[in-house]
Amino acid sequence: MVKMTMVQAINSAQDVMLEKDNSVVVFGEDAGYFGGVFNCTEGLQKKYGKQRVFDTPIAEGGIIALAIGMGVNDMRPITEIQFSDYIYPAFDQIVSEASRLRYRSGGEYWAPITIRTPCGGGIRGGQTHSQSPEGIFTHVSGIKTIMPSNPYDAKGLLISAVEDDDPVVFFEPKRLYNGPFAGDPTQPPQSWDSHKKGEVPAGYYTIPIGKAETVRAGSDLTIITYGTMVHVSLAAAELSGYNVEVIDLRTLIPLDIDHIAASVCRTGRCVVVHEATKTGGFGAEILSQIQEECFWKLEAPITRVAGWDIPYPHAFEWEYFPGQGRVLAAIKLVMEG
Amino acid sequence: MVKMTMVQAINSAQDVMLEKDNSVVVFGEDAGYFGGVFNCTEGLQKKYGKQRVFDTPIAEGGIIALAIGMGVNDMRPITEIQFSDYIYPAFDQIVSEASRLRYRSGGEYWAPITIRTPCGGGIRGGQTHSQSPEGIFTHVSGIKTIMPSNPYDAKGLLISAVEDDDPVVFFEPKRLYNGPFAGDPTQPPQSWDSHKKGEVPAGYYTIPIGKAETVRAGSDLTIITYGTMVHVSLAAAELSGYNVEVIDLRTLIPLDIDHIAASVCRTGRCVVVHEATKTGGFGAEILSQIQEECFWKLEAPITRVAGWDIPYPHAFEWEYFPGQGRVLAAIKLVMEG
Amino acid sequence: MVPNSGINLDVPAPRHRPGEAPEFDNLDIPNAGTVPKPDIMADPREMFGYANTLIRVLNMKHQAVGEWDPQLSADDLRTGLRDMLTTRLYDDRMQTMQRVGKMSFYMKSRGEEAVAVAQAMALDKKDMLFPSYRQQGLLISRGRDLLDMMNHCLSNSRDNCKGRQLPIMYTWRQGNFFSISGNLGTQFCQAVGWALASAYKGEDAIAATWIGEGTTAESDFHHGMTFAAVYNAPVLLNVVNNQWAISSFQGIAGGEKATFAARGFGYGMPGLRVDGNDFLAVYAVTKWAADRARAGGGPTLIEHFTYRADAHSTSDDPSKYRPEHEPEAWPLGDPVDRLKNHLIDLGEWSDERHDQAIAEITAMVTAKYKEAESYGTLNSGARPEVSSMFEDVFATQPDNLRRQRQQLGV
Amino acid sequence: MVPNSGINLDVPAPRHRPGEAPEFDNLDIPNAGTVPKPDIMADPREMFGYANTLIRVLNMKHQAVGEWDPQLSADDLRTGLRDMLTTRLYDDRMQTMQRVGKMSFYMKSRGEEAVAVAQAMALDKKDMLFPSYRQQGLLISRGRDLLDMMNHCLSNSRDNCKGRQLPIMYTWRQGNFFSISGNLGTQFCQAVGWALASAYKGEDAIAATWIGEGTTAESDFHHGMTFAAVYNAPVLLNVVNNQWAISSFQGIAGGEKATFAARGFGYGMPGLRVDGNDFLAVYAVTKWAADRARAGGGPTLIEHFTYRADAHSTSDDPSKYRPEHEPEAWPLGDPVDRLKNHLIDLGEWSDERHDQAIAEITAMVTAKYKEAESYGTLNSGARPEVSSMFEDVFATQPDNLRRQRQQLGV
Ligand SMILES: Cc1ncc(C[n+]2csc(CCOP(=O)(O)OP(=O)(O)O)c2C)c(N)n1
Ligand SMILES: Cc1ncc(C[n+]2csc(CCOP(=O)(O)OP(=O)(O)O)c2C)c(N)n1
Ligand SMILES: [Mg+2]
Ligand SMILES: [Mg+2]
Repeated sequence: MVKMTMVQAINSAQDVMLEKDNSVVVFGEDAGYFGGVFNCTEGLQKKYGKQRVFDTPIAEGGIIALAIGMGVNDMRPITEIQFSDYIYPAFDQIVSEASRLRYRSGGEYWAPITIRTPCGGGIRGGQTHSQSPEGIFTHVSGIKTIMPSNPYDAKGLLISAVEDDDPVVFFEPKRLYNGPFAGDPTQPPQSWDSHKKGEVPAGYYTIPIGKAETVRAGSDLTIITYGTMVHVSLAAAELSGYNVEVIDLRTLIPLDIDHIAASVCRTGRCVVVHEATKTGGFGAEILSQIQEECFWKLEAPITRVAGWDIPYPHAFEWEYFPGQGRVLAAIKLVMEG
Repeated sequence: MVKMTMVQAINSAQDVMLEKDNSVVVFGEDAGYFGGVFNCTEGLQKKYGKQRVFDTPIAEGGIIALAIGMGVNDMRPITEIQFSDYIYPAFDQIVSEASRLRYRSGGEYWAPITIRTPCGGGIRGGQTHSQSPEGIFTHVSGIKTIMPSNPYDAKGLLISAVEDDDPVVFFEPKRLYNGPFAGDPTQPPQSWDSHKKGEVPAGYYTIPIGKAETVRAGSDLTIITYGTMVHVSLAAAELSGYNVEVIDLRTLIPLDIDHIAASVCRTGRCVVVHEATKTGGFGAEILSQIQEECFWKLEAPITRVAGWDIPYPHAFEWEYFPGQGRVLAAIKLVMEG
Repeated sequence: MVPNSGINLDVPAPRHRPGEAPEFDNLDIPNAGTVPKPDIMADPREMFGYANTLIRVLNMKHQAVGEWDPQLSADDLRTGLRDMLTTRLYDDRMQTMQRVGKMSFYMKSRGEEAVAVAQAMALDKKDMLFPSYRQQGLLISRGRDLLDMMNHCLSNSRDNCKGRQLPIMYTWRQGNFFSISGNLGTQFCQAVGWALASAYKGEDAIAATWIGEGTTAESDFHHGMTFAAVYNAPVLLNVVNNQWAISSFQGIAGGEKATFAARGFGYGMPGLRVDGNDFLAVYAVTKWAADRARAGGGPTLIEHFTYRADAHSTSDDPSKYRPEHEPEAWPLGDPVDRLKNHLIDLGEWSDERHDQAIAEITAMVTAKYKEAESYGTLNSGARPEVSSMFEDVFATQPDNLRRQRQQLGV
Repeated sequence: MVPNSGINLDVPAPRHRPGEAPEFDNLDIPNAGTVPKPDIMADPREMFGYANTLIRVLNMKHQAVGEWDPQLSADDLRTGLRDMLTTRLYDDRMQTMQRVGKMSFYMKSRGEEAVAVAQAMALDKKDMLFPSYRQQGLLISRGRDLLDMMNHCLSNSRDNCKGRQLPIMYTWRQGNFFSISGNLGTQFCQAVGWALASAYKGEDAIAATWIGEGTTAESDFHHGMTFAAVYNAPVLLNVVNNQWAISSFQGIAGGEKATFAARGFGYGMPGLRVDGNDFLAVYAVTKWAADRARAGGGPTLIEHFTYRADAHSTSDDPSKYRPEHEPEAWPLGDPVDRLKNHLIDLGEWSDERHDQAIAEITAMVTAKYKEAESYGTLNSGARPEVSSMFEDVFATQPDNLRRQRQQLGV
């Protein structure tokens, strides 16, 4: 085990896979020589050559199309979309092509591609460098959606994604790249060094896709969350004085509903937390499935804490961000009515 | 009042607006001389000239960009995306541009555009002519989303959409174009002639955006639905023997939650029905909001009936389509446990 | 409110609409044999002229002339003719069957058979094809059993797409024929990716892809061109300019301002414009581009100048948007007739042999169709297992799909 | 598992990387004054050569030579120089303020000032501008108060974007300057729509838009080109080829295979390639294209051949990906110096006047900045009302946003 930031863990996962499997290539805007605007591919071109780790034209749609074509020809491309706010030009290739290729071809062709993309706010990025668009992918059949919350999971899940034969959209909460973040920007930055999940094996290992993890056990209430909000939720749980269970989904699709339902049916109370805008977000799906599975056990309405239904405003980042206060208020509401 | 099919009502709305307002133009693939592959713009080029109703290159992204630019220059473009399955190439222009232009410019610029697009299955269109992608738009702040279920609403809502200063995505359930459809393809086709909402004023009128309509009153259970599923739900309600209330949303965003909640809080039971794939669909949002608003009044879990989480398979259209049987089963489940 | 002048808005329109007499007098068609053949490694910057002419081999007397004559053997020519005929007769049969309700939909390739058949012959079997929906001739030339094609179109129990795709959206892995998408253009840059993977592996196989002239307006065209040029991909990028895109003529895609082949120039790749109804010219141009790609010369854009002689699909009626007799007015003739006449001119074919070939192929198509129907049609007979509709969404079925399958009771 | 040869995969790389000595010896730069000036209504098919040369007016002796000399008055030249200087000094100040934490982000336009300033001068005020993020000179030339620009960058209480946008993503309706998007390229085809609406209304205003050479790979470039060509839109389509796109050189966008101006050819529109550091050449080319558009000649593609002399933004360090002294090696010099020297050569300017102008502008920028800070910065002082963040999502606030606002307690 070595200490790694999330950037290093993501870099390491790609390094491991480039080393292990010649069919793995890495590409994206500024992902080659420069090593990516967040350094997630730093050093990889130098190590593996520019045929395996390379820069692309600025055309997200072209990048994904290229990856699909390579995937059909036995490769396992890892692509980087520089910010998930810029994934929309690739939407058609992801949604109409990668996600349905296996189905429409009766299983003859498929696209074993991984789409890495930083998401989320908290870095003063304004409306075009802060989005969390996972909710428009979770509605699309045929795509797996992952969002890790720490270095250890990130590396293990990314390796799983690369080895997976289905297209995977791998969201990286950029606010966590260099340290855990519990939602309070006035606190000094934390480091992954002192975090248990900052300990990461140097070599190959995997974390299974589709498995949630209980990161805090509790009996009063269950928080279902993922990404940056795991840390915010843990802090709010701590502050609440209640015995709050926190589940980190890690994989959104396929959703580990059995794990979730078991917890909520036990606690009878639930708060769903994400950073994406509320209406139509993945939280609605989580809430719906819990309601379907645990209705008779619920002692209070399931409550969602999410970004407001507005673009991420540059000057009001912290008013937008669903911080500890909002999670805490929801816990109180659900516990106390 | 005259009898109109949904195609004629949509054509008439555009005719009325072209007549009334010189800033209205209509364009799309095959929408000019040919009058659209579903005839929704038939005759309009002849009547208003090719400067006002015209064909476009096959580039949905370009079509919407063009509309935005025209909208910024005082026009009110109505665009046709030939099938909503082909709206994805325009996704970036809709989501990153039209929807956020007013916000990001501090209100200095906006895009008063209407995006008409046929959706839904039941016409043997296979996976690429049958989709209901409304759920990926309802998650995006700054877009209004409409899906009428009959000629009268279609015309009144389309005129409202054109006059609205916000971007509107206007989904047209193509299975309803030429007659109501209650979900049973073995029945002879119905005609709008004998349907109350097939009576449509010849001239200008509007239906407000954001208002749901109760299309069947009942006290046992509320069905929340929209589009083709309104007809399927009404038929299932009839068959069920229960006193089922059916609400036709008509507008998805902004959602008329007060209207919905009033009904469900009264009946205590609810089924949400749509044709789109279930996971992450707009039904999840409806369910979530009802759960939040009516929790203490609910006597059974809210249940969703929706398309399966798979692409729309050509040969299994009717196994995919959430027909009367599936709605009926859900009513029974919610009523009888 | 704006004034309604529309005055300077310039919307292109075709020369003739229904009710008018068709003609193509504006076309500037060079004589066969007049365009020289450049070296396969020629610098694209010098090749500019090839995009603004028309490479033709078969002259009006049905002779093969000029540098581009590929010098095919009579056997090869007969194979090409037979495959084009098969394509046409297959199309006719399937369209008829659609008309009587056996299928939901159909699209013919009448008038464009040379594009698919000559290109398939000029490529190697190992080369990967990323077609649009109007190159069924590729399958036929590569020897796919018509029975399998029919099974697919009927969505029956032997459909290799398992009933999931519209008719004509074929897939044939064994024949290196990619899955056709219902979404226009999406394959264009995918082909580039496939080609790059081949180059990466140091393999000799190249990729070829096809897009309609109408579809060149989609972003995929631009992405394919850009990525192919930047990485010098071994790929053939074909634009099939059949003059029409459903109801809109090629001017709506920009065809009145420049040729589609001319696009190549801006990306730094050769753009060749070829008489798409001239089997020999299509073959020769394809071979040139394939040789170039295999030699490391990178991508070539080929515009096939042809004419869609029938409706867009079974869903439209072309007499609504173009003169009824426009197909006959097409000055570059019919690809089947032209190759037939060439063979006759060579003394290698006759009207009798031709009629006999038609009779044989028709009988074969009929027999195959009969067999295909025995495996079911969309409306009756056997279908794939219903439960299969929940498969192949992912490599392995996740829980939610298993539960949904159970809910449907299959 | 595939073999790891990567052998034929051709990934372009710049001529020099950090640690190496920069040079641009490969560039083929024609002398100023050598390119003729075509008629504004010239047929694009004949204009092919203009995309493969470089239109230049200022020669090495700082004289204006040749047909493209726009013959501007000394006053106009001084205005241009002053606006370029203002742009540069404004940029410097703002970058410094970002470095000390007053702003989240900044992007300079050093080296590219002529593109924005000369173009703004050559256009009419009624013409609509759809810029990318590196044409702040447009605002300055059109007379926007620097105070307002600063207020925006600081997201303060007087920011006309109400704190919603990153710095430099300006909006200025009054000045016919469109809202800059953070998404690359999206404005390119929007400008075409605006221009078509102008044509529709029979108005005389045209549109102009800018895109980086890296961004030409996006679909928006292709859509803008296609729609502009098809409908003959009165629009100027500018590609600012400043050699770099963050860390990737212009070869990654295809610049080693063809010029960006050459793209015009395939769409049937003129493509002009101009020395972007030559104020007079940029002015003249812009004027030519604007005259053409206004006369009904349709769109023109202009490639501005220039060099990004500083970092991409405050978020990157160019010494990580290009030679440290590459900016100084750029053979086409600095636009400010070149115009200054031209004016001096004309006897209309002097080093003293130049220094004095710098001093004046610096003082003005300092004063403006001081005032701007008094209205708040991102981190302290006044901001727009928090409740305003729930406005302008829609024209009128829907219920869910009202409720969310109340939930936040604002
Ligand atoms: C993305 C997308 N947009 C629209 C359509 C609908 N559509 C199907 S075929 C067609 C016309 C294509 O014309 P062209 O590219 O010239 O090909 P051709 O049919 O002539 O072979 C259109 C608009 C589609 N299938 N996909
Ligand atoms: C759609 C999209 N993709 C990626 C980015 C990230 N990005 C911002 S600027 C930039 C480089 C642009 O280079 P170029 O077009 O040459 O413009 P320049 O910065 O040189 O003016 C990139 C990749 C973005 N803003 N939008
Ligand atoms: Mg066509
Ligand atoms: Mg650049």
